[in-house]
Amino acid sequence: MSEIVLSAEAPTAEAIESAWRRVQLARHPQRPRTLDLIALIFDDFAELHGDRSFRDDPAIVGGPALLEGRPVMVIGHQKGKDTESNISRNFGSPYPEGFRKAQRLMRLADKLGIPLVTFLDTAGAFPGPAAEERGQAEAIASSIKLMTGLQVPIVVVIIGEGGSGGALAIGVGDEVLALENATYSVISPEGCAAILWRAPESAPTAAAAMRMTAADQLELGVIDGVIEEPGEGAHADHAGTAAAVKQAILGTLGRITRLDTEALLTTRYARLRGIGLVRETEVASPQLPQEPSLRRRIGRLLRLPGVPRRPRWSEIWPSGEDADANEEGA
Amino acid sequence: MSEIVLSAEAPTAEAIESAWRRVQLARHPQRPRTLDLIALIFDDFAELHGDRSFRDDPAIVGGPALLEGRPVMVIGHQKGKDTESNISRNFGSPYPEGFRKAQRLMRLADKLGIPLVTFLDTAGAFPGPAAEERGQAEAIASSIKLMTGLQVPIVVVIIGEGGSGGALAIGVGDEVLALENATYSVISPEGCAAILWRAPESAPTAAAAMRMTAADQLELGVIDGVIEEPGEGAHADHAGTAAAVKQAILGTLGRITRLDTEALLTTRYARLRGIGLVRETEVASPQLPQEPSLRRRIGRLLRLPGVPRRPRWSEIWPSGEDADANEEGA
Amino acid sequence: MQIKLPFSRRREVTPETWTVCPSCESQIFNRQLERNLRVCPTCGHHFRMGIGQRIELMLDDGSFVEHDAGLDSGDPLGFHDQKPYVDRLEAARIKTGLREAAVWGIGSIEGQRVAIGLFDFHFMGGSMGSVVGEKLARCFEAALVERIPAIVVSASGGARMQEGTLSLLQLAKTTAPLVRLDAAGIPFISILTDPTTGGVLASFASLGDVILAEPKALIGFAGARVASGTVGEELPEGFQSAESLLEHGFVDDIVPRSELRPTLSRLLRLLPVAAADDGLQTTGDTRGWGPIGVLSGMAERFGTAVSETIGIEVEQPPADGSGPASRRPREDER
Amino acid sequence: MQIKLPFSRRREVTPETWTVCPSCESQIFNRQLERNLRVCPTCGHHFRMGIGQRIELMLDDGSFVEHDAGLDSGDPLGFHDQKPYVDRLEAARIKTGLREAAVWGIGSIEGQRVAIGLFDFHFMGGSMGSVVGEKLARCFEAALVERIPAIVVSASGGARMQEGTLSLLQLAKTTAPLVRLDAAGIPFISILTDPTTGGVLASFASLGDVILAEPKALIGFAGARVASGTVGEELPEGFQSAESLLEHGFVDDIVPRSELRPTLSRLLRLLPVAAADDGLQTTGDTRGWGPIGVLSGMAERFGTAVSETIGIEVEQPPADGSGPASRRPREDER
Ligand SMILES: [Zn+2]
Ligand SMILES: [Zn+2]
Repeated sequence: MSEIVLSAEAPTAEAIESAWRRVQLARHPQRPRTLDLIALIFDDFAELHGDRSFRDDPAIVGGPALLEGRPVMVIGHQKGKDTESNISRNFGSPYPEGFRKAQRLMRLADKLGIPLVTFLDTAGAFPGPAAEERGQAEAIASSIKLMTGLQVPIVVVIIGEGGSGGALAIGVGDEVLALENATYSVISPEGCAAILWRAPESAPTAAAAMRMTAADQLELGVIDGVIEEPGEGAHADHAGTAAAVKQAILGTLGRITRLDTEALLTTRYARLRGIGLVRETEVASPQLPQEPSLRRRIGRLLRLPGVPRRPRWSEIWPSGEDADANEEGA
Repeated sequence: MSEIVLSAEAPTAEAIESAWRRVQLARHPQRPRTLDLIALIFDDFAELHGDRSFRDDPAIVGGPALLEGRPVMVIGHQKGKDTESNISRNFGSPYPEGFRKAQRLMRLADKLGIPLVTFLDTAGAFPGPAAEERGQAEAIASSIKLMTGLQVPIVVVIIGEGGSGGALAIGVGDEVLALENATYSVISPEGCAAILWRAPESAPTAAAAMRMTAADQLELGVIDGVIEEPGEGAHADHAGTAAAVKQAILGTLGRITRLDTEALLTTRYARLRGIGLVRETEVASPQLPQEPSLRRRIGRLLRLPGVPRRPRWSEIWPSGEDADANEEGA
Repeated sequence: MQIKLPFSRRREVTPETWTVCPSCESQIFNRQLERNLRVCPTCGHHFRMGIGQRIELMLDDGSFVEHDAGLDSGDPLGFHDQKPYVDRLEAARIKTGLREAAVWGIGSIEGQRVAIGLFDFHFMGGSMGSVVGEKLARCFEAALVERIPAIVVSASGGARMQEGTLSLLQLAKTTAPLVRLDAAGIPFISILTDPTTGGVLASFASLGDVILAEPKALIGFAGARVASGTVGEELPEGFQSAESLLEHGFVDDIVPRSELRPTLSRLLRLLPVAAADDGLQTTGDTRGWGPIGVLSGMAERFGTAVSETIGIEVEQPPADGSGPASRRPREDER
Repeated sequence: MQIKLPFSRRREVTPETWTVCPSCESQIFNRQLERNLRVCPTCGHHFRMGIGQRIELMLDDGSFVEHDAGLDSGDPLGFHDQKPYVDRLEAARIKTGLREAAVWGIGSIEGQRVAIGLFDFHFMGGSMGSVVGEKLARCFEAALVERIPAIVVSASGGARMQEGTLSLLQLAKTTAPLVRLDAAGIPFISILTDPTTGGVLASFASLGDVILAEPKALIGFAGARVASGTVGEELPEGFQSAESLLEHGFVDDIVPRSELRPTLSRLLRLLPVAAADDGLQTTGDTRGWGPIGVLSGMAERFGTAVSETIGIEVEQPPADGSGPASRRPREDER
């Protein structure tokens, strides 16, 4: 059995600098946020409020929208633009009631049979005592569970920070895309550095080690496509960014809305089931037949021959026909 | 069109005394409560706790149980036995989280395909500010909605006070039974007296006017059977009462578990749909065809010829065969 | 009998021609108030509104057709408090010109057809007895059969005490059809106006896919009178306001009356009825109702079953194998 | 190097033979501690427990058969902090004698077969990477295929940082099968032991049909270290205890270790697996999965689809018209 380890070495200075630059861009104060993109992408949008049991959490926004005239449900984390709005929106870190609002909107999408589009942009679920008390873990878990079984197509776009469980809670999809300078990580680089390096100032090193950039995530098979940002980056061109995101969503919906419900759910399950690196060693299970090959289990991850990876969206972009073909649907 | 009004007169002194005696018996401090009956009726019971989002409400109890060896889910209001336990159980008046716990257990019953048995015994849902703030109305409404669509048989037994929305929230069933001295009302007699008589001391009069005894409720078609209490009443003989309730539940389950899911849900819908007195007058709808006869609409209510009413349970009790016939089921 | 006017003598106008705003205490000429959709021009206070005005406000001109106008309340309990229920009903009919506290019908909002139910608080406090419950159930069932959205404008003190538990059970009767609307993918918009309390709030009114409220509307489970009668606890000021409910997650938005019609029109476009002719499956708590649920949703279907002993004769689902939940159509079939 | 003993010299016994209870500070001979299921005989403090002991405690003697023992972690990120991930793995293997932080297999509890997964906190803090996630997913899928209840005993610091988002995504990988367990009517019992935090709590561990916890177990979303690293806020004492979670509605019961086996045996009798060979419908958020969901639940089914571009080649459901959700069998057919 061949060894899978790629390079168990500390990240180079260059890798560290590059990763940290992306982290800073993902957190850039001028970066377009969920409501910015919604205003630029959708023809119409009605924000709905409330979890129907405790509170309306402004760190998550959502509601029905029209995308080129076709109805979808949109949900996203919402950071503020300045100190005041950041405080009211808790810097985009949801409480449990934020995820429960999201679940309510997901169920409404499911009831109406309209696709779900989510925008991820959070440092993570808020970890304070009140959030714990009201069930932060339960809220994330049940949100993930709901998404894995939702009977409508789901497109996820990581637009800024994809921070851990708080991101994944609205981030299970049929296709997961990310803006070029977005990040996705299991823990914030600061948190990782504090624990593994015991030095928060090692955050850039941790960022590089976790391979949290969009390009890395595509390599790892965690996301399915990268959306190029215009010019210097999304912060410098909201309209251009929104146009790229819109095109990406339309293209993805054009593909996944062709699946019937069974195929959609089976494929979504398979997508999740295939994520991760698992090695089968010689210790055979005492009663089960020999497990199938590693190759099949981790095909997505390892770019084995015959396993096409999805290239950048800008490269394979359908020339508008794909989206048009679906114009009459939904 | 004949006039339906039965007797628009103030209740007689005799009727008032009789109704108030029942109200007092329904509230009797020694009356068996949900956990008393569960211990006497079921072979085994595991109480489960918590609404999975805010709090465990001790005013509602529930969990899976075995009834003659067959699995069921049991949920009931729980009053205390003394001042201390009454305070901890809020005198059996649930907060929203109590109803949300009940909903969780209903969904578990549905998942496992086991029948649901509920015991009603509450003065009503707690009307305090904190309960309002956490959505008392939403919790009752969503609980009612869940029960109307639950895909397992539901038997409801009113064992004490059936107080308004707080009772109905766990009281939608395929058959609704009541102990002889139980009551069921849209508002407490004290509340009714305060509003309509502007005199709380008129509660006994209000109790009679609302026709809230089990026998009245059977007449009105709101419940489907009355379970006789032994001797002086349930408070004097817990074991005898439990035996009667157990027999009633077994008999009802013997009947309703024979329906397939479609028939069960259609019948449950029809049962609810038929409750109430509606008169069709000569003002025809401008566009709709003439509505069918009043007789069909209110058949259950009016004891028209050819519309059998369910007599007291003690009179029609199947001689054990009915229950035995179903022994292999569920 | 001499009626003591609540106004100071200094004011020259008669009470019939103007109204004092309870919020800002400014004086509003009644004609001006009506022209302004019964909203105070000074502070925006929303006065209560009758059904007729509401229909004019919300629906396309002349589009509304009332259904089941002939439904009439009986007196199932022979109820008699300080005066008989039948007398109270008669008084309310004379006072309001309505037969009951709610009306339902079909109309359109910017061309989009809806089944709509409306309450009038002036009729016995908008209380829900058998007839109000029946009208709302039929409204929802019509939405189901016609596959058009349902809208209900609530204004109610709750269940009608004079019909006892028959009123209580209207909570379930009006809620049961919502399960079928969910399964059929038909949206329901609930609009809460001042006041919406008690059993109406504790049933369908809290279960809208979208819930809108008018500014400052009193919305709560326990009405002030009930709370004082049973708990004896004073409720905090502003506690049961629409604004508080928005903050606590129970209301989607607060919509000023002047914005109501365009808001509804927008929502109807954004929340389309799911494709027809299928047994939609949803992941909500309402899944698994198929065509049978839709087809047998009308009350009349159940007339016979109800008249028989329950469980003996019930219409069976069609034996077409579609079962209670048939396949959701492929996304690209829509 | 001189190791500084944490005990005063006055005590004559060596640290190897006894342990100080962190709760009551009484000294317990190690042999006595093991005999007492690693529970302090004085105050009832529950010490952490290895997988082997846990199996002895919970399962019928000799009934446990481990599956997928050969699954082994790779180093997908080439991760290197103060030392390489591969070295940390090797050290953990040597220290614990385990290959990974979790084990799964099939065993029985008083004769009732279950699929069971168990964590060992001693292996890298019970952290969940790809292999732990894979084992749990296979455990749930085995429960689905064999139609036996699933049980998981958690003890984990959360997702394993060294595998980055691949670890994060294990939250979804381990949760997705639970939707299918719901649809199939198969119970899942989650047991939370000290400590259960982070990503494990934020996925399957919080989603048991029944959730049990050991007394005083630390259970929380944000581990103390994470919270201090990201929020800088001190969490109140006892806040993340099992007892607090019970009060707040997230745990069904707290079960002392000595009661765990009889409690599980009772629950398994009370929560029967639904009748086989049907596509159960539920009203929960998990409805609409039919036989296809059950049959295709095994990971291997998806191997091919996963390797292809998503959405091109996927196994289709059987064309028997049963659809994603077929009829629940009549109650009397069971
Ligand atoms: Zn004013
Ligand atoms: Zn101790």
